[in-house]
Amino acid sequence: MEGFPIISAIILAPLIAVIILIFVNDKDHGLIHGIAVVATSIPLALSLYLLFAYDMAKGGYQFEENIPWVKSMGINYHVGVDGISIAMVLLTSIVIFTAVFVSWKGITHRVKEHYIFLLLLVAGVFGVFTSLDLLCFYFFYELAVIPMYPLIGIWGSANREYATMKLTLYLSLGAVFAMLGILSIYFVAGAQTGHYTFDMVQLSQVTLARGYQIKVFLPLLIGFGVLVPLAPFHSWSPIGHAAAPSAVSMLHAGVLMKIGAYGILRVGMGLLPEGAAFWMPVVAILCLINIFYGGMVAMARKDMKFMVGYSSSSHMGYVLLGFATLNHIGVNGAVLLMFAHGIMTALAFSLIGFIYDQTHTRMMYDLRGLAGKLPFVAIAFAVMAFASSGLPGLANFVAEVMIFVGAFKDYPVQVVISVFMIIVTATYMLRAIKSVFFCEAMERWEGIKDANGFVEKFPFIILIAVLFIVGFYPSILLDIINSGVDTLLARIPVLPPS
Amino acid sequence: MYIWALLILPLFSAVLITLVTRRHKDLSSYISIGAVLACFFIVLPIFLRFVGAPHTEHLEGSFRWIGVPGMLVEIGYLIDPLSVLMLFIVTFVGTLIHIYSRGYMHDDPGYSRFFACLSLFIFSMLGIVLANNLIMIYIFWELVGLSSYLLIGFYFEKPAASDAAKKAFLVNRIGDFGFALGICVIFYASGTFNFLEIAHQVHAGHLSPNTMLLGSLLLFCGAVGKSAQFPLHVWLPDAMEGPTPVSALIHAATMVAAGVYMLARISFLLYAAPPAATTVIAYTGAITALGAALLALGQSDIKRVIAFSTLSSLGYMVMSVGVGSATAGMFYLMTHAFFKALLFLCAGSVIHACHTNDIWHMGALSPKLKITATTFILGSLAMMGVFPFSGFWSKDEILSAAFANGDMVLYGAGVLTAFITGIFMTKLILVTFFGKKRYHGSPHESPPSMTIPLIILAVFAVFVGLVGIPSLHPNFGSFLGLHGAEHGAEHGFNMTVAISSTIVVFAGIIIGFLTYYTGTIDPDKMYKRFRGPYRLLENRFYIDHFYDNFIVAKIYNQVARISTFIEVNIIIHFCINGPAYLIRHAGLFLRSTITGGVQHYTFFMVTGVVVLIIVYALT
Amino acid sequence: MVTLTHYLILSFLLFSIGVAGVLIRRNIIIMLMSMELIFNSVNISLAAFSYYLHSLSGTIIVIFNITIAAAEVAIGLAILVAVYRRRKTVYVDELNKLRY
Amino acid sequence: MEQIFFYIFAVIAVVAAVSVVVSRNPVHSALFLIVCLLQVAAIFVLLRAPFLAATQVFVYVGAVMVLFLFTVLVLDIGRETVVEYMHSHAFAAVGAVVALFVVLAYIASRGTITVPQGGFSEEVLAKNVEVVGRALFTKYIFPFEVVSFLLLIALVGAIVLVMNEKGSKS
Repeated sequence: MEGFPIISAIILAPLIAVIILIFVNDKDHGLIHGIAVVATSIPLALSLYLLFAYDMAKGGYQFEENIPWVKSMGINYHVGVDGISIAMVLLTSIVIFTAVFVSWKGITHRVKEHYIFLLLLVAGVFGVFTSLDLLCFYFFYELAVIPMYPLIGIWGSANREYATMKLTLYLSLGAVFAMLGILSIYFVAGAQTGHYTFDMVQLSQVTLARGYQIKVFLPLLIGFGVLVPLAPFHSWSPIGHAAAPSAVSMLHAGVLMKIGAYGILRVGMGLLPEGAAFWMPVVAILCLINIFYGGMVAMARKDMKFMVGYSSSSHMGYVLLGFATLNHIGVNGAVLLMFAHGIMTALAFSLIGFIYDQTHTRMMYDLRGLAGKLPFVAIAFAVMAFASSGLPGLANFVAEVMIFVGAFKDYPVQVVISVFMIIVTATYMLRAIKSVFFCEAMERWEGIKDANGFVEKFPFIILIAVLFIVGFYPSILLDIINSGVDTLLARIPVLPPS
Repeated sequence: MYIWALLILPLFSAVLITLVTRRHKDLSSYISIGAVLACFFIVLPIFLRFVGAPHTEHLEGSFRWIGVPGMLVEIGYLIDPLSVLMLFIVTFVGTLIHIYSRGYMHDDPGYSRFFACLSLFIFSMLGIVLANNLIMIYIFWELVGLSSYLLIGFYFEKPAASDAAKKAFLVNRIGDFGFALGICVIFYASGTFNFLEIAHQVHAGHLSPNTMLLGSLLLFCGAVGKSAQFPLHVWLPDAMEGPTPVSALIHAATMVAAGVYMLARISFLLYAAPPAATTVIAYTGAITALGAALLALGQSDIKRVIAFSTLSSLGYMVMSVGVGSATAGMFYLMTHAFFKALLFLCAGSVIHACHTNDIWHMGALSPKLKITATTFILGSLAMMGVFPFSGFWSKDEILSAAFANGDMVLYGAGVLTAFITGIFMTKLILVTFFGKKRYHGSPHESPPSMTIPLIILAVFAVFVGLVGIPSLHPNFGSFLGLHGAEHGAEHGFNMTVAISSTIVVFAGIIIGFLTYYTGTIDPDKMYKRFRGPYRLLENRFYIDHFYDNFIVAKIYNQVARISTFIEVNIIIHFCINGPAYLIRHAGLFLRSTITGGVQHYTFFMVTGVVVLIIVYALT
Repeated sequence: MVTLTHYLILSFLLFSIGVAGVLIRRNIIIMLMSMELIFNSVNISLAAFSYYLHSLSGTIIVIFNITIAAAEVAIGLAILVAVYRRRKTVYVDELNKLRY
Repeated sequence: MEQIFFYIFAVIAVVAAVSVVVSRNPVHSALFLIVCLLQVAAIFVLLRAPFLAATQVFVYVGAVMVLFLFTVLVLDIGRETVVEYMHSHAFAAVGAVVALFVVLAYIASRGTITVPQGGFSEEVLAKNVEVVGRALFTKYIFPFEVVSFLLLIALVGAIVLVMNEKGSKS
């Protein structure tokens, strides 16, 4: 594979599929699904290859490709991966691969257009996670955000116009803030060195003044924080999840939210280490709102998608808490949680989507006793619920424990509340299991069918398997993540004793 | 290496049953029984080796599970007398209960699922026992919680069962909340999770007293949850919704004892911490022991009575750790595992025969269920602590320790508990097996697969106490070789304590006999006279009531509702849709200027031109 | 002596009358006529400047202006006829399809 | 002498212009407009631009006004009532217009010429047609061509606009 542009292949595979899809007869659903499966399995295979081919001993960015784009402005098509990106690329490829299978039965009209937008979105996400150039990063970021609008607006469910409008406005707002920060870094760093460039690798070698770093970190934090979603900019997310079709919810909660966290990590902490050190205690306080308040709202929600949506915002609070520690334990845990939560929440939305397709309701109190009818789905749902509530053996546990252990030194109060919120998570998850699957079955659900056949079971099996594999043997990801976190943290000054 | 098989076999069995042999009931049960039996035979030689030479060096092995700079988590095993003893109990009782379950569950549609869960439980329980570090014990701690959840909710169609399962899991989670924080505290102070390394640091005096106090109390929270101590005891009685073998194995013999095991495991920390730690532990145990014994009086469900007696026993064990004798606690744990498993299995056999749990619908069963009745009575005597049954020796050690500790409140609570235990166990025996016939149908003795485990357990329940006779050497205490607290370290057999406890037990038995057999004391009259206290007992001191209606309904749900209110009304409607509304209406207002009339626009244009010219002319 | 100012005032006067016509009349034809008035007032100014400044540019622009005015009237009246066919009105305030 | 002519032309032009705006009958308006445009042509003569005056008469009075009259007659628009023919807010409009005129006149009366005089003195301008023709076909040839092209487009456009659409004629 020497010399083969792996990363470009990952980004281009969905894009090429989009072009092919444009010329395909829109009645031929089999062919369309087939193309989508192929287009998403290529990145999956390649990202697995990256996972094993990445040289951890060497560390840093590998598999780099650097092609000048706009020379006069210092814009390059510069892609490459380190440990953190590999984890994220892998997450994306797993989620999209399963999302295609979920859409197989779930999407019945305008199938072709659905896949075109979905694959565009994914190409953007891959681009974000691999870009080493700020402008490229921004470009792919927008590419990932914009297709959301038609995806939710056309294939969404209740209240979709409102949801998609809100989501797009919010994300664009976030993008504006991020762009402000990015441009500011470009100009200030350029003025300092006399060499204007958007290249992150080169920018990360520039030492910017501390006061400046502190100032510019804020717009970046807000910009990417909107996407995370950092409270109080979170309200687009649950409603967006709720209105989106399953596959989009999966990508949205599983991957898109991670882009925000990744941006804080890569751009914020990578380029503005001192700014990060200054702001992280504030983040640690804000994330508390996420954790506590998101969890509590999830507790009171009766619509399962809303429940999982708010729970996501609660979990992303843990991720931010992990970032805020700025030590190896916490940040590694946070990145692992990004991965684990992505898989878990993708599973959650695919399952809720499946149940919704069968029963046409997502209200947990309208459902009862489905375990007898849908044993497979019930087990998968239970796995998801336990993963979400941090049960050992599943991926989330490791990540959460690491975050708590890592954060305990600097933020004991946050840890106490976070650990408490694990109980709350367990409460609403178990309540959902109980009210949806347990007790006597209702007569209304006489005719519903369990997931059967390869296509229906396959996505659930993959996601569950990943949760278990990472849960049992987290080092498979942690070692590689750690190699990325190492370089990142090396530049961050030690927190002043608080 | 073969130690790892202890974890791999049951896990493999659980996975295999779930994925492959789900549809083949018998095969599933054989796989599960085979796995636990194999574990037993792996444990047995190690156990015997340690019995033969108690001071053999402990074995430790581990591999790196998570390693990032600053934090190393291992999966490992620590084989020392303490864990060997626990391994023996778990695998031995586990094997018997697996065999028993084959009979008890024989026509249940979820047969394979049951055995898969049992295997999962054995896996997790052995993980707790083997664990050589705090994270690992926490992992398996949670996993036993999971298997307990799955097994309590085994009859998931029953709302009561699914509620009980949820309750058990969540209440345990509250305990684990403290446990997890305790782990963080200990790691923060010592930089390691490994027990031996922590012990080393504790002995070297690297941990400050306050850290140790905080750490021990937080870790104790875990035990409070898992071992169902006051105030988190509420889940255990409800857990009886699960199948009876589960109650015997998980909610009596092994899992609930894991809290005590964990306390024994970290006893080096507890006894090095300031005495406040052990005082809190001792009083928690005493309150639980006494309170649960009282509650047992008010119950009429056979499994509930035994469940409350389990609570009471657990309180005993915890109190024992608290008064400075983890050894006595472990000893009681061992004897308790046998006689309580026995009692539950007998209860299961009775329920199997009568298809009811209510003792007032039984009575005079002893001629029909000879083996069950006999073993039940033996178990009860052991439980009450009648000389020379096993319970006598173990209870005596605890009382001696409490006596030696010097806190007479604790000692008094222990003795009082023994007295009440005498009453309600006598009641249970008499009402269930003797007296008037109140059952329906024709109950008959259970199949051999159920009775043989009963007999084996009965033998152990009767005789296993003998290993703890203090004058023997080596005896149980020296085998275990735990360091006790300084003040309670050396306490031999105390004749005063032994005699006084025997007297109160017999007093209890006599009162029970008079009340429920001869009728000298009329229970109905007693009931009428002490209606208030009795109501209190029936409603379990209103603790569940308080939790459900105050903590959950008032505080927890209200916080959730208020958060949602804030979310929906303040954040979404006001902060987010508010500006949107303003902009929209500003737009609507400005839109009214777009009349579509060309002349309006021209008029504005001309006016604008005039203004511009004036501005130009003025400057 | 007739000065530039005289011509300019005349030009402005005609311009204002033209604007007034555009503003107050409802009939599109009259509005178009008023616009012709405006054109002419501008032409007067240009010619006057040309004369008083001894420059040819004004005159040239007037020529172009007249040409363009012719084109404008042709198109304007054509639109008017087309609109009238469809809407049967020449009153501008009834042609308010572009209203909000 | 010139002053007298100027005032005569100017007064007639203004009166005719006002009549264009206020008469109710579009035909009258068109006729008044012709009067007004003729006066403008006369003023061009006063400004020593006979060529302009000629063009004005040919193009405006000859072509444009005929177009107007045709349209008015084709559309058959009769006399309008007072209520119909003016807007309800005519007062405001007139006010704005008066204000416009006042400020413009103020500026014009205060203004002084500061730019240098060009080379086309009165004597040169007397040979108006020749000078203008020379300039148009040399220096201004490009705009000239553009304008002619524009005129062509306008011609085609006008025809297209008034042509009946195929489907809609019924």
